[in-house]
Amino acid sequence: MIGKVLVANRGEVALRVIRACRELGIRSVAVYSTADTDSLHRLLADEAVCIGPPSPASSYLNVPAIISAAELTGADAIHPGYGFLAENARFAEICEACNIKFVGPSSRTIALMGDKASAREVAVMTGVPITPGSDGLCRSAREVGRVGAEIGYPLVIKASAGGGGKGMRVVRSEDEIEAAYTSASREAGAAFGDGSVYVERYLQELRHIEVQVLADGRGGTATFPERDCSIQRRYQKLVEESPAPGLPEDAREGMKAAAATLVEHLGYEGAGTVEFVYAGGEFYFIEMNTRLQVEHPVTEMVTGVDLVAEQLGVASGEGLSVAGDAPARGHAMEFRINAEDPRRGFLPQTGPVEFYTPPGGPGVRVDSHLYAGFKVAPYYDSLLAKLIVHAKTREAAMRRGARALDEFALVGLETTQPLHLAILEDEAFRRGGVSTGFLAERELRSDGRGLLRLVADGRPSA
Amino acid sequence: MIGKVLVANRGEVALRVIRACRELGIRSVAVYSTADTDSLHRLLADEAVCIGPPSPASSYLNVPAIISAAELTGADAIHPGYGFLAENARFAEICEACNIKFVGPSSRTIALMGDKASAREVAVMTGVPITPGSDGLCRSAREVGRVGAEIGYPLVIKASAGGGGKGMRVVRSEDEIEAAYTSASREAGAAFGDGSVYVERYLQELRHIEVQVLADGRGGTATFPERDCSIQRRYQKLVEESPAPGLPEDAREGMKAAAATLVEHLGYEGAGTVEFVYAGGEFYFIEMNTRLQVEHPVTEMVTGVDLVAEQLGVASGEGLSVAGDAPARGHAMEFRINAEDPRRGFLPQTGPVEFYTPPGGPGVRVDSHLYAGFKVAPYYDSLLAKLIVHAKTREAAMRRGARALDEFALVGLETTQPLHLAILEDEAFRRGGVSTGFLAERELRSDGRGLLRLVADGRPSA
Amino acid sequence: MSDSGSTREHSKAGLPLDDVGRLVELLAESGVGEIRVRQGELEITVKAKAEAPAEQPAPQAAARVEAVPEVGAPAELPAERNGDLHMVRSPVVGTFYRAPAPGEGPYVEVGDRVKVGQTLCIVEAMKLMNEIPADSSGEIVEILAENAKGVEYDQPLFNIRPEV
Amino acid sequence: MSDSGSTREHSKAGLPLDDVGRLVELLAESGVGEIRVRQGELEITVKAKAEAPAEQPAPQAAARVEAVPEVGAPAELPAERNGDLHMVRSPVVGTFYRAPAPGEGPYVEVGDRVKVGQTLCIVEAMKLMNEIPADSSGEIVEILAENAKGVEYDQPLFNIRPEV
Repeated sequence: MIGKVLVANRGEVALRVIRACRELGIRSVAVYSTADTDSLHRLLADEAVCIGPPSPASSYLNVPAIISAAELTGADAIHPGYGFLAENARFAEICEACNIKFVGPSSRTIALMGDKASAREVAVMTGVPITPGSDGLCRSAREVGRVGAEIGYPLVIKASAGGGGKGMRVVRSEDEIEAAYTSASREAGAAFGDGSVYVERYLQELRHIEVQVLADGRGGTATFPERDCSIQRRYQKLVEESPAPGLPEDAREGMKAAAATLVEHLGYEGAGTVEFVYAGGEFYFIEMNTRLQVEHPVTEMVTGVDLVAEQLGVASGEGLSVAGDAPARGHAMEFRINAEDPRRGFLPQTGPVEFYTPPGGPGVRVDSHLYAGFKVAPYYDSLLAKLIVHAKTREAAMRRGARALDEFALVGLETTQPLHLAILEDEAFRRGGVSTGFLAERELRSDGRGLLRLVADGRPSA
Repeated sequence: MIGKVLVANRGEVALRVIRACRELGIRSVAVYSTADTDSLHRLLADEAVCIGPPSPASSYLNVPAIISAAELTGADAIHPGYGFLAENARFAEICEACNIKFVGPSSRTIALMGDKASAREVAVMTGVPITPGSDGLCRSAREVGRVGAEIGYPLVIKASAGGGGKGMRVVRSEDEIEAAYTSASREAGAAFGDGSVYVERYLQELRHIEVQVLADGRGGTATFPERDCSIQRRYQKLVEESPAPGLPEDAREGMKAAAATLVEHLGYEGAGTVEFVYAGGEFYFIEMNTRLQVEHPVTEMVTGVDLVAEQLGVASGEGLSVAGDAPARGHAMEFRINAEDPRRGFLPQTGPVEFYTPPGGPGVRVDSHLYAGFKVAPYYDSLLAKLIVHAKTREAAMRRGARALDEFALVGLETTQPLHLAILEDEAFRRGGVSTGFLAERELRSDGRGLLRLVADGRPSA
Repeated sequence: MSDSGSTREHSKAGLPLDDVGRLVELLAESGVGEIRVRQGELEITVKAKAEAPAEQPAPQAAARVEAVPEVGAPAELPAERNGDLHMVRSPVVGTFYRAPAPGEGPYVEVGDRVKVGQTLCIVEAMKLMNEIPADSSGEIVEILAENAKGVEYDQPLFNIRPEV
Repeated sequence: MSDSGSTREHSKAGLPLDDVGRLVELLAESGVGEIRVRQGELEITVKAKAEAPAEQPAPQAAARVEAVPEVGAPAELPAERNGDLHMVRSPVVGTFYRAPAPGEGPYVEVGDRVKVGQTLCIVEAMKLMNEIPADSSGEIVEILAENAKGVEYDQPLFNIRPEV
């Protein structure tokens, strides 16, 4: 049994883990940078260690400092949260070497699934459908051309080590290959220190659907109702919901079965998410996130399962309290409140929170590290709060979401709050099942009364 | 269908109803006293009407002002919340006369069940067990003596129009009757304008158990998992939970069946609660509250049913979305955060809230009208916030409750928050099933580190 | 929670009143705004009188709050604006009528001189006609509510320039 | 809750009123808005009269927040208190050792004169022995961390009175 967990993260996810520890009777250790001296994760943990200056490289990514903090405080496990070191196989390996339990899968599994090409190979091996494309890496523009001749255009070149759209290029015909290959490879090299790329069919009108899994590493596996994360801006998720609206039952079941197959093949341990694209009635594996995700509360609200408690249970060797296919009760939706100004090109906002009163009442959950007076620093990501709502139906969840967004009082910084209200007013979103192009296909306009609305810019909405 | 609801209340319950209206697409009208100009219920409602000066008699109990406000704004229904006019049969009657839908049962039912003696008669008629006692009112000390001779001592004299312990006297032997009868009757007369009293066997080591019901007035009825509200101070509930811990299945089922029988006999409409005492393995009807209760979120969290939405659905003639016996999922617990200082005899606290950050994370709900800067006025009741937690088991709910109370930041006023933390540390409470004497049998002591704990004062705890 | 540590420590060692006194002196002499000392369980805070209570920003529940339509906005019509004027406010919620009955002339017009007790208007509530009397003699300089429209409790109805 | 360093024990005696007085002076002279000193269990706050928007009180999540034990409290030990002293802080998280090896004498003692670049101590992190050099020449007047105990990033280790 784990007695003390060091939380190698900050912000709302650090709080999330600290809350779970407290509820399980596990002691928690916060680590913090000098910029986070007044952060709630530092204040609410049982112990706290300053690990470096504000820069993430010197603090939340500073492996020696974090390991030292764990050793000094006698922590027997480290929970990495998401981001920072959560999918860093080397960090997991160091934890293993130092006899500190890394809350997550083995470093081997992280490394295997962190590389897109090897993850695709695992999918192929286990019969999980992948997007038609190159068989592994493409090492030249000529190889890209060969794949194009085989599966047709448009294609997309993607960075093997990538994510967030970096090192990604759409190729609409053969004569675009040379330029696209060169720039994608260069960008990937610059962003990830690895210029390897691969090629896939470019799918249009696609939806991002993912399946949360839990596994105890001893054959026990649980899958959860799929989440739809198609509302994205520049590959950053903004709204997530579960179940995915309007998905055919066979696609739903197919994805969950594929996720379970992958997890069993990997001998997976802990929480993970298998991500798919869904287009033209088919689903294809894209990648697996070998960690807790930002949007995990959507699944928690729709199933009643505490995923972080389960993670800690597995890491403690106590196994899972759930198994098989967890049923969805009603509908849940998450809205990410980011410190970005939607009226000015999503310009990041920093500075003090002047007034903060999160919404309450039935079916509302807020995960946030904010309080009035907290200063949003420029060093870290822009997520301020997650608002998650739960109701019997998707329609009721949307109304609850609008109600809660409406009463969410956060003064001092511009946030994505008015964008979410605009999304909830959009007819296509309300019908459900929009594609990942949803936001790109629309413009944000002021309605003249201080509110925003979305206007489709000519192109038909999904 | 109701289009606009006037909410004849203030504080958290007014917000609760306004939130439900917004989620159902019903317009809401707040009424407020001049002391509540900056209240959230005024700010969050679609419309707001000032109805009088701070004194409740001139504002929230001011029937002509409230009816006028409903007429001026074109409200077609009035939701009374709890307290104030919620169980005022005359007010319901005036609403009926003015063709404004009163969200609740008929004025006839309110009057019938609002009188304790006639409510007992209804219970007897429908075969619902009542505490052995007088057959209706006792009009003299001699009549009390006759009952004593029949059912034995100790007895308790209660005010027929009563509640909150007013006009209540325990009689341990025959020679105490005269004095007790006189003072109970006098106190009842002063408090309720009605000196009528009745007599019951005085039960010891009793638990307060109640059953939430919903009925559509057309024969459709739903009953919910019982709530245990035994943690009380001077007859004011402080902690409520559902299901009641350690209750035998037959008692549980018996109370729900009794509640359903009563409701069906009454042709009841709307939400209501049938209250029982449970002592010595038996349960006895005490009274029925013909309104929404403070602790209704406990039931909402443990069943997923939105009771206020159901109330509004019934009032709209749309009926119920649930029927029969709703199952409990996990365990829920409510903690009332009152503006009372537990370190100084629960002295009421008034003044501005200086800092306010309610807890978040999984399984936590907060219903509150507070925000930083809100001034707690001396005119109204002391309830500031309700913290409701939900988890898979009672043990997990208690840990979650402690976690959430711990991070509940409310600065500027002393509250019952540290009392709740002390209750959660108490061994007898943790075992579950304590009696209503729980708090009276204990003393609050400081543990020397700024926290409180409960110490049983000699007497054995339940 | 913040507790006033000094009073709670009372029983243990007696209040360190000398210390507090010196802190107060220090505060008064120095003209600083606040001194707080906490030591272990003990914390002493000494603040100067706040010159103007710091305003909390009003709760801003998104844009909706600003959009609340109201029958009237009694509290927001400041008396200060009216200089020497006397404001007559509605004592009840109801409908404001300037005349005793439909078709009849109004009780008062702007410019009229009125005496204490003279009826200025009717506010109808629940079929009851409440005659609202002038509580100051003087000249009607402004009629602030609209005929046949709803008024809230405390809503301004008339401005009177009192006789001097 | 438990305290974890000798610095916490600093003050069981009387209130450090001289310190407070000096802070008040400092505040008045300097014209800064607030000075707060917390050292282990001791905390002193001196604020100027608020002119600008009032500070929000810090979040106080029940009693637990106050009970957070820490390896040290780096950010709150302000350099100001030390007047002309120069503070050497830990550049890494690790274990503080005053001597090069067990059984050997410490690198420095209070009263020693040190030169820039001279090793003052070792902070061990992940089996790496980080020698911490003096970044100011002068006299060691205080050793602020305890031998063989953990230190945080930025935690004060030594006070040096620089040579003039």
